Amino acid sequence: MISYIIRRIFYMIPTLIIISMISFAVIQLPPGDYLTTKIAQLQAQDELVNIDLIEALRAEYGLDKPVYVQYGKWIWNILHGNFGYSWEWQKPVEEVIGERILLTAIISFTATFMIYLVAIPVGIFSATNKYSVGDYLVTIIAFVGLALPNFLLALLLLFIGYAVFDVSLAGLFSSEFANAPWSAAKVGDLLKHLWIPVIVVGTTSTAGRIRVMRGNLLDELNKPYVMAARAKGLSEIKLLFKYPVRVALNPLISGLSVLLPQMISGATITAVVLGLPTTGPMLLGALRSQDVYLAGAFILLLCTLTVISTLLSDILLAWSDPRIQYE
Amino acid sequence: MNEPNDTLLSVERLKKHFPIKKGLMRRITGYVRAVDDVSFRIRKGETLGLVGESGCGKSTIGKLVLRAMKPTAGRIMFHLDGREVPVHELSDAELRPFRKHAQLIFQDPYASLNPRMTVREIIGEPILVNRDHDSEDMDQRVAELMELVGLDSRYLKRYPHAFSGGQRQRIGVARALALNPDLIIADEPVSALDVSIQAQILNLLHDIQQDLNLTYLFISHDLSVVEYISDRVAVMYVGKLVEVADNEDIFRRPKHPYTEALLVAVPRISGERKAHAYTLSGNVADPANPPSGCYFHPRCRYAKDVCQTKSVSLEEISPGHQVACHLASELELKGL
Amino acid sequence: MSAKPLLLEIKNLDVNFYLDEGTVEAVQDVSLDIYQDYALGIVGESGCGKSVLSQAIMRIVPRPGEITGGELVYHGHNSHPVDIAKLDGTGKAIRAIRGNEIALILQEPMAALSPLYTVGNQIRDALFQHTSMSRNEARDYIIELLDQVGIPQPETRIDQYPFELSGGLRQRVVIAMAIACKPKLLIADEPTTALDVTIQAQILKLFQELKDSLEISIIFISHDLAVISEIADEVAVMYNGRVVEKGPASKVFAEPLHPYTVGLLKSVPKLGVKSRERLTVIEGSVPDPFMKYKGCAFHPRCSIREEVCTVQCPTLKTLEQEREVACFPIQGNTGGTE
Amino acid sequence: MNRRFGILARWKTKRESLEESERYYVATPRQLMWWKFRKHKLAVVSLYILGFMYLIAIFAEFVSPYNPNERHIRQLYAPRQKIHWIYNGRFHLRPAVFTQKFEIDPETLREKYYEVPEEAYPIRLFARGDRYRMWGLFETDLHLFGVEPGGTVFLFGTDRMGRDMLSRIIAGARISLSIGFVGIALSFILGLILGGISGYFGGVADLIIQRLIEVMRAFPAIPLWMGLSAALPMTWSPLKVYFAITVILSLLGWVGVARAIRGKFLALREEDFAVAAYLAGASKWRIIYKHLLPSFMSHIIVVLTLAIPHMIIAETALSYLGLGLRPPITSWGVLLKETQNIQDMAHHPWLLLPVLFIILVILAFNFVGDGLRDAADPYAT
Repeated sequence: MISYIIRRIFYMIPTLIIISMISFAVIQLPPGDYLTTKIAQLQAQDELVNIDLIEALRAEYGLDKPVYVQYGKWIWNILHGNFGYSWEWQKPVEEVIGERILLTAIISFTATFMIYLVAIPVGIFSATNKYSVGDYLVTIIAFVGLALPNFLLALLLLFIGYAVFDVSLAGLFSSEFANAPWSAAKVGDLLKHLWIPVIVVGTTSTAGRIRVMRGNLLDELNKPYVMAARAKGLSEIKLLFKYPVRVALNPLISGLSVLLPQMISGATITAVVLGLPTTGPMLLGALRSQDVYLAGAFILLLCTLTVISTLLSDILLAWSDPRIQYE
Repeated sequence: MNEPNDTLLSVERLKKHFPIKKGLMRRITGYVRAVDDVSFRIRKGETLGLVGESGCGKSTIGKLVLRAMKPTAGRIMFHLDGREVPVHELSDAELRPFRKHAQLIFQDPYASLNPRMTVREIIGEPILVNRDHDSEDMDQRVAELMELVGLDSRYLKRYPHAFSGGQRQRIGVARALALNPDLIIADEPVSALDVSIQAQILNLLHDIQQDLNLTYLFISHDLSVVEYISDRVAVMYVGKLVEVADNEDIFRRPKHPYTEALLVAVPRISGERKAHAYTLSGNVADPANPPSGCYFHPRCRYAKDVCQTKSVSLEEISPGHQVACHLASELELKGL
Repeated sequence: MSAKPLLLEIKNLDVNFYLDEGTVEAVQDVSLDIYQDYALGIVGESGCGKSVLSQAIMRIVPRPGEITGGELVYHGHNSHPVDIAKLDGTGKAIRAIRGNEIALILQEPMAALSPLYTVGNQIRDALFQHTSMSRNEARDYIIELLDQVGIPQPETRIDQYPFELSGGLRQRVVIAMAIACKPKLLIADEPTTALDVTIQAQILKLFQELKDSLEISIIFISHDLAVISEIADEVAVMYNGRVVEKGPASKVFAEPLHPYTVGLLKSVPKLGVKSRERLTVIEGSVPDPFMKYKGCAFHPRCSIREEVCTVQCPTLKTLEQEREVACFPIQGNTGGTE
Repeated sequence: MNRRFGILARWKTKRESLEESERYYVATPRQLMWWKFRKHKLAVVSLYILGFMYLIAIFAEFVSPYNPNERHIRQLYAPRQKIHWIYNGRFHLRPAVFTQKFEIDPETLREKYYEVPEEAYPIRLFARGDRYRMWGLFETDLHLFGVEPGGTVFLFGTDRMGRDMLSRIIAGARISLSIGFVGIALSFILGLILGGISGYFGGVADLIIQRLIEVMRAFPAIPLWMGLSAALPMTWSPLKVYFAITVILSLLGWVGVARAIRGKFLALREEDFAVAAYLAGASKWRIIYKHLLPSFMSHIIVVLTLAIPHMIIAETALSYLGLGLRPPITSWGVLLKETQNIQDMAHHPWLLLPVLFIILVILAFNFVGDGLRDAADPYAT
């Protein structure tokens, strides 16, 4: 098991390197040297330009040097906890993004948890009651859920909330907590608002997982080992959970490594629609205003977050399926 | 080399080792010795039966002889009208003309026929790719082949899904015959078929051998079938041949304890209950990690100290009877 | 056979599969008696219904299969006979019999074991279900069981996963699982088909030993006539869902009556009876389960068929001492009685 | 049941005669697939719906009653005009729409539209309207339907600039539906090449491509799309942006295709029938195009069909965020983006109509994909 984990961690390294390159590309892609653009912009607006700061940054990021040197410097700084400077917020990047990354992670992980909490029992029900009215109902709902993209669902929920119930479903905090420091009350307030983004982010994937769980379980239910378990005299419920359900869960566990990136993606775009104080709107803003270090740091961190979650799901799978460790 | 001139195929010291890769860098940590130093010869027109248990390497030998895979070492010589073809070292381009001379009949009549091709395309493929006949001729030839294997040639345009297992196996036989090969390697050709269908295919193989003067390498785990069809038999255990002899000798006068054990193990319709005189204990050795000395010694009831330490090789103990056993001359083994 | 007490009577059993494509009559009008301490062999080719029959006895025929007629009268209970066919398929009554009184061994030893649990864990199920053994008692008992079925180092094997075992060992585990609760009847569905010949011999020997030591009845199902002849006291030959011939194993194999049995026996090459002559074959192919045959299902392949065979389906009739056959020409010649 | 009865069993029962069974015996794989697909009723219906939508997209200019960018300044935020069968005091076989006029609500200060039944305009087929160049080839003013000059026919209402929503949705269909296809085509080419190389040659190439696939799978797609799209210069022409966006979408889309192709390649290469062809002396090329490609093409089509809706969703999402297509291109995402905020939608709910079309198309693609998946391997049991 230990050697398996070490191997997986080792595999992460090239992934992280490619991710950092792509993130850096996002910084580099906008035409021109962004500092020059920024200065021109500021000067055009007759604002004061802190020439010293700009020169310091220019030196720090080696903007007059070739691309690979810039990349090296960027990575070097990040490895030392320096993610760069956000023009938009006039602060170092790491100060701006911490809480937002945390909230994104909370939404993504809660959604993932909810997906499994709903999809597994519903999938089991659907498979064991194949072609019943309930199964058809679940299937139809699942298909509609699959066809409904996150941001459209968010839009529809907002619309219904506003048009029918006249309430605003946007945001993660009530106004009194929005800028308040963290406290027990603020956490409680967060929990009250969390369910909308969680539903929005999770619906499509829940629908997908229901289909997967149903399909897996249907395959497993016909396997000889289920018949063997039945022949031992076990009750249907007992044998169902001990044998086919356990096996049918494995693809869902391994699917976690694809699901988590989807959740983080979904959370990003949903956040924009719902106006959540998470990475989404800030990333969008950073991209639009070409606040490149902020955007690059966001993309790098989001990708890293998914790589780590992938690692965790792989370890979870290895732990749940004895066959994997013996490979 | 001085070969008797009726030899069609001679295999010398053939080896196929599959590397076992492990760990981060996919380092090679060992080898599975699927085929390990195997030599045998097949005469024109005869059937050599190759028996052994699953994983012993018998199918690998078939694939090597056909060059479906490249041998690790050793020679495979094909004797054609006085010419010698070194099959083991042919390049891809040189292999194509050779393929006319040796063909394979597969075990699984379902997997071996492309479900998306008609019978005409399946049987005609070897003819087409070798430009053996022009296309007008081809229909004629395919129809001929179908009649030869006992299929109605009106079914030319049907797809494999229209046929039962036995009929599919006939299609496989017709495909193998399409290029008039000299050697046919039949890899468990009846073991996937129902009992009542096996006899049909065995009869077919028997008949076409007579009619077309074919040579067979017949690979099977089923001793009864091998006894029925073979002129000579080679017994294989963990990548090595342990005994090669005439049919009669192998079954009546086996010289290797493994052959004897196999014969005892075969259940027989005797009409009366046969008490098992003895059964071979333990499992087949792991070809990645074989025991020392004679690979069979841990399961051999005659084993002596020498068997644990000294490796064995195939030696001729009487004309045409080769055995790989230290004790071959001392043991009195029971045949059928 | 009447010397031994009856254990299970199968009376006119019918099992149908209702598929979208049509109804498959997998088992039709099958009647068999199983006695105590006795082995019945069932022979047949793929699709003849032999596996479905074994599942029907356990009441575990997978949907959309259903028992549509007949009785399965089990005499194993001390009190009075039960008709298993009438029990609730998932109820307590049948579950008290499954794995406890009647046990099943499936063909593919790997497929019959879940890959996710250790061997001991899977054997334990039946013990916890049917006995009041504690975890530790069960463990000791399972080690004993593994030893009994010839598994070396049972103390380590008990904690291994199925994929760590060889095919032969896995089949032994499956057998240990089946005999854990000392059943009265053991149904073995092709238990040696997936095994090599030397391992097959080991397992057959194990079955012999179990039968002698446990006084257990065995229904042994196989397509291999020779395997059946090694183990069975009585043999039933199935074709297209029906029993076409039944009798003491020695007599059926020495002197088969039904043309199908005759054909089967002639068509397999027999070790030691070598002749380079052509084998006698049964023409045609194994019947298609979806096909409805008018008359005897074997008549299209039969060499002795008569007019009546093409219109009417023969039933089993007793000919001589303990010999039964379902074939009009044979019944006609020897003047059998119902 | 046993696999030897697989396909035969499936067809056999319904056959009445010998000719009927012979029809099955000589049925090509494509026929078998179609027969099997036909059984999935929802998939067939969905296929017709998709066909219908694509037809509309192809003939967008003709089908839409107005030029999608034409502003009707006196009809801002006009609600849907209802179709009336009874007008001028009696029932007509030809339906009509009534002119809508508005007054300002004194409380909310919003326009309030009301119908004027006296001004009924019958809807005519093949009516004359705005001039346009069909596919840039010939100029015409023929539209599928319309009303006499003087009247308006806004079946889906108008937007804040008084543009006809129906015409805009139809124009958007052309972009949104085609971006899926173009994106998939690019993904497919990339996936086929990379997956094929990986599956057929193996070795180092396989190792590198496999790692690449794994890395790509671990990416959160949307932030990455956002990043790449944001880097597109604002100065690019709409057409350039359109292609750049498809390229960006397909950059991530190829991964699934490549995985599927590689997996199938590896499995099929070892299949007995491929080995048989090799032993018969068939060239590598012949084995690939005659044995391997036909066997996995149907599976690839399934993967592609199920990937198209993802492309459509991605385009819509990006455009909605303002990072994808931009006006004057009209796509469904752009339409939603132009609907400024939730209050806007609440007061003018017809602006949400593009959502219905997006969902309908995605649902239809999913059902078709599902049906194709069932039919993809007609030889399985």
